[in-house]
Amino acid sequence: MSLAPDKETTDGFIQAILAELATRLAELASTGIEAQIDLRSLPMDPPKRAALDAKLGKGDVTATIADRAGRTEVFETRYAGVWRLAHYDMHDTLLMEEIAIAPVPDILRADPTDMAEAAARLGAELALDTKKGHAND
Amino acid sequence: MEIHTDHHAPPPLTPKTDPVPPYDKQGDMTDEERVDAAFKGFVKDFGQDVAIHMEACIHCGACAHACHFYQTTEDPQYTPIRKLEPFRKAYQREVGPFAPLMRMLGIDSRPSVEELQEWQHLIYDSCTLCGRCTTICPMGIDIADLVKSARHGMYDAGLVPDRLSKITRNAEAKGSQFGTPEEFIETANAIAAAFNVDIPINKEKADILLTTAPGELEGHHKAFADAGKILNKLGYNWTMSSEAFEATNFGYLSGNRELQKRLTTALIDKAVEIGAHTVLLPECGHAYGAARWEWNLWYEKDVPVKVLHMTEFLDQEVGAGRIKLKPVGNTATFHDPCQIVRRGGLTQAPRRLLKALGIDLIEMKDHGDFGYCCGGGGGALANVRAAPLRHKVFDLKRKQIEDTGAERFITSCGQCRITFERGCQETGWDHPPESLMELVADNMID
Amino acid sequence: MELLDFARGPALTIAFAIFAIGVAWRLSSLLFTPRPHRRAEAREGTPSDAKAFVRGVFSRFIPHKTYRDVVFANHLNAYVFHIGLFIVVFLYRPHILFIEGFTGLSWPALPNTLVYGVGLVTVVSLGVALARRMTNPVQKILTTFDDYFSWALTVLPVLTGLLVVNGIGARYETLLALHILSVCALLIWLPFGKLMHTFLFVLSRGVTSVRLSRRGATF
Amino acid sequence: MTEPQTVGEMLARKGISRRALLRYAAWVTSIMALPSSMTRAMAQGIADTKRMSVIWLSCQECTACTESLTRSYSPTIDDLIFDFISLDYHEALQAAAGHQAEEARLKAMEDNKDNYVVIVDGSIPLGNMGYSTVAGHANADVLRETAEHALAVVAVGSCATWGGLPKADPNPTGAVSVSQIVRNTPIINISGCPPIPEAMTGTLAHVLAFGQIPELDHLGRPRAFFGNSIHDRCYRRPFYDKGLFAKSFDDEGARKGWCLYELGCKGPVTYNACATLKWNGGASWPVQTGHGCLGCSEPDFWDRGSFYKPLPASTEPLATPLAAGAVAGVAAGALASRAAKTRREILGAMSKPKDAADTTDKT
Repeated sequence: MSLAPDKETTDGFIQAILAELATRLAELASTGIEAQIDLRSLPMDPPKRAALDAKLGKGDVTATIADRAGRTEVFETRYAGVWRLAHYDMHDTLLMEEIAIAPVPDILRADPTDMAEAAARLGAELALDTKKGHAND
Repeated sequence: MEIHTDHHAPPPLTPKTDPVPPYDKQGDMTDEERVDAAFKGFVKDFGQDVAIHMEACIHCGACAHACHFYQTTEDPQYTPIRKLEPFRKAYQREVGPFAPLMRMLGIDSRPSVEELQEWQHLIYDSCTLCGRCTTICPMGIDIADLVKSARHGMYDAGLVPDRLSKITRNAEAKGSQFGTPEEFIETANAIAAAFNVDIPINKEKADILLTTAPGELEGHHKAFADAGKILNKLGYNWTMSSEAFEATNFGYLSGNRELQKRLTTALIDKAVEIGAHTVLLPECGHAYGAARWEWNLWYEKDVPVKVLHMTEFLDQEVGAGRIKLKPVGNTATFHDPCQIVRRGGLTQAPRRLLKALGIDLIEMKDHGDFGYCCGGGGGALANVRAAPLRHKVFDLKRKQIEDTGAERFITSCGQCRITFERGCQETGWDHPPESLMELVADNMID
Repeated sequence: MELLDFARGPALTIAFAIFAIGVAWRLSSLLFTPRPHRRAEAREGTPSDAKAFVRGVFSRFIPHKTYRDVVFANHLNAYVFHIGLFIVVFLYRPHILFIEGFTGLSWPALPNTLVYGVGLVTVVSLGVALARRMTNPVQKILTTFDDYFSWALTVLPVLTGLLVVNGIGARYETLLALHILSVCALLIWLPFGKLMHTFLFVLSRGVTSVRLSRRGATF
Repeated sequence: MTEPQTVGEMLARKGISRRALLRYAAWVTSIMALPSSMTRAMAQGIADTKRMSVIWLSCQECTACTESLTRSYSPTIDDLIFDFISLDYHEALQAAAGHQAEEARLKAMEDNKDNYVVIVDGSIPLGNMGYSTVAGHANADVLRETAEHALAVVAVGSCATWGGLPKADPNPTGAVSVSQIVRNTPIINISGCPPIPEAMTGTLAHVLAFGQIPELDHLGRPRAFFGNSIHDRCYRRPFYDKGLFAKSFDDEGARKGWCLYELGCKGPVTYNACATLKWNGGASWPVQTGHGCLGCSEPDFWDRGSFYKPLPASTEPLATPLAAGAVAGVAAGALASRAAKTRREILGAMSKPKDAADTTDKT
């Protein structure tokens, strides 16, 4: 099967995404407004995707989120504040990819609820340890 | 003997200054009777060709661009196919796609009497049956033939221009609009004597029955005499008949089918009676249309008679070497009579004759099958009411003739000649056409 | 039942039946109509009636040079939309599939995008024809309801077809249904109005050509 | 320990972080074509809501819709939905049986009045109520009763949405769709035979997160999944535009992956998300396997002529009306012209115009 798109379309398409990124990034820098681009819903074939990735490159930060329900790979691109995210389900099937324009992608930040739960858990664990310690005295 | 200059006796009854009535009426039928008669008259003609043509029009209007009446006036009412409007309505009611539905619902869409009266001007005054529109129609509709059919219903309804009607009645009464057999013999003998030609009349047996037109008896005497001169020269056994001398057919022009039949069968039957193999028609256009191409309407089977136009006859004789001609020299242009050329198929015959006469033919811009009508065909010449319009059309033709710069102007139809002569009178233009036959007669080598 | 199902099924069946009945009825009633009389014997050396008929049908495709100037623009435009209609109807892949569906006949198609272009040109050309009909005094005086109605029924399928392929105005299946229904309307009307010239031009040119050819005149 | 009140609490209890919920929300937002900026709102919405009570009614069905939803071959992120809802009644999935099961349904209706969701698969027979019953109750009656105080009814699969295969001509059971039974409760139609699992879960997640029905098309289907035709989103579309078509299933064009339009593909008139979501966890979809779309998500797709007849072809044989019409037309023409001839003869015989000459010629 041959569905090779012609070069110009590829270039035009990539150009459009990059232009959008530049606008959003400038907006982020000046106003702090974050944005996302859903790559799944953009019609991109593998060559186009590769071209986009090549252009964005890889920056300083790489992170992996792994939990019971799946996995998310995050890395910052060559452009600070521009992040690439790839979400996988628990069977490593790619669910979707997106570009986040943010100081830190939302998903990397610890959620207050999770933090509260963690604090509670930590407190409980400490209490338990103290109790154990006393018992050992 | 009185010799009229007006070839169509009697002279006009109404002076030219009288306002031209919008239409004429004959008879004392009620309006309803007229509509009914017209409708039935139309319906009688709804044969296959008519049916096909009534269905095929796409209303493109191209025909207007071929019609001299539209071209000179730019009045869209003269668009040829529109002249058939009442005829078309009758067709739609009788055989059109919705005819059964209309009859079922009792819708009477027949043309009204007002419409028929209005259309009289279009069917008679502004159509010369020249058939030029037929040659432009992308659907190939023979509009000229349909207008001729439409005249049948108009005649039956008594809605014919008076002048045309009177000539027709004259012809009905006497067998010729010229006059009685006795008057013919008197005039023929007078011309024969004047031109010193032997004109045999009423021979019991002859091979060729020569016929004539009132125009020759009344004005173009030389043409009448020259026909005899040529036949005598060729040594044929020929005759004219006091009962069948009239080639002109006003039944054909006015829409009187009965008269058309009577005039045509008179010629054919007389020829059969005297054992003639040929009816020779004079230089007359519609005579050719009526006798050569419509005689079959009245006969169940073929008759042992050929109908020849004078031009056709001369072409044959010259071609066979029986007539030898001395060269005339000169340049000339030729006016193609519609009924002989475009509608008669004799496009080359007159050209061959001109060549045999050594004449250098300069064609008009529009010539041959696409030449313009003189403006007087189809009964328009006899229809005094149509004169103003006719003169406009004449102008168009005149310009084309002048543009050739030819020394001579020749034609082969007496009716066309008279139209041009009238035009000359009217406009002071001094260029009347010569008769092709007379030219042949004048230049025969003994 | 949805509109498209109605269009693809009963509507087309009814339209085809009426079209066939209408055309066959109109043509056969013309062909069965007797000639009122015999023909005058032909001039010697003229072509046979059959030959004259065929020659007449083809000779009228091009106007005689005498008239070429006066009818040029009008004829050119007529040619544009007639050829355009022909291409759109018979050389567009889906239409060939449609015809193949009930005849089993198939032939090569033109690329779709080319046919879309032709469709657009056809609509414009029909628009020009209408504008001329509404402004030219000669055509105006000849125009009847049939002319406008036939025009509308001719332009509608092309227009709806263009809407279908471009997805303008409604959902695809609705547009397709309207497109098919507009074709049904065209087929139903065709035998009863001026559109019948699709078939009648053959007879009309033919009979006049025979009449004049027998006389030795040119048609 | 207290019972978890919200989905968020429940997830936390299970050790599933908010990050996982955020990932899920990002995915649902994406497949529902909502703006990416709504991801957080959706995650928050789901976390804050109580588990929703869901009653699943099966009528004349084949269980393929359930199969599609549960995708028994492997659990995925979609299984999360089962954490978000409380499936209080499902004949095929629930452990309870008999009276116990029916009581569970009535209890769920009682406890969650005006707040539960009813999912229906299968069509409802009206021809004879006995054709399909549960615990002695006709499907129609159970559906009416259950739907009356529901927040919404979700009709899944083409049987529940349009009447489905059971309704195919001649419809022996008098099958009808949910919308012909349920009158006063909002209905969401998720058609397909079976529907795409993501279309079902995505819709439920939307209802759960926002407490409202997503935007629907004119047939009551979520626009997010049924807004585009298969043809619009098909990867073979460029071949259609270029006029490159497979003419048979094994020709050169078929091997090259050309458009299947001429082989009867109903993609242009079929609205579904197959081309973008695909099937079996994104593995493939019908057109990708080399077979044209059957149009299974559209009403009465089985009654619309052969699956292999190209879309422009008529569904009825047109050669017959053409031929029959032509014969009838010729006969009519012959009769008409005969009648016309007779009429002309009658008219001709009657047509004796008065002789105009006799009355006016005074000259």
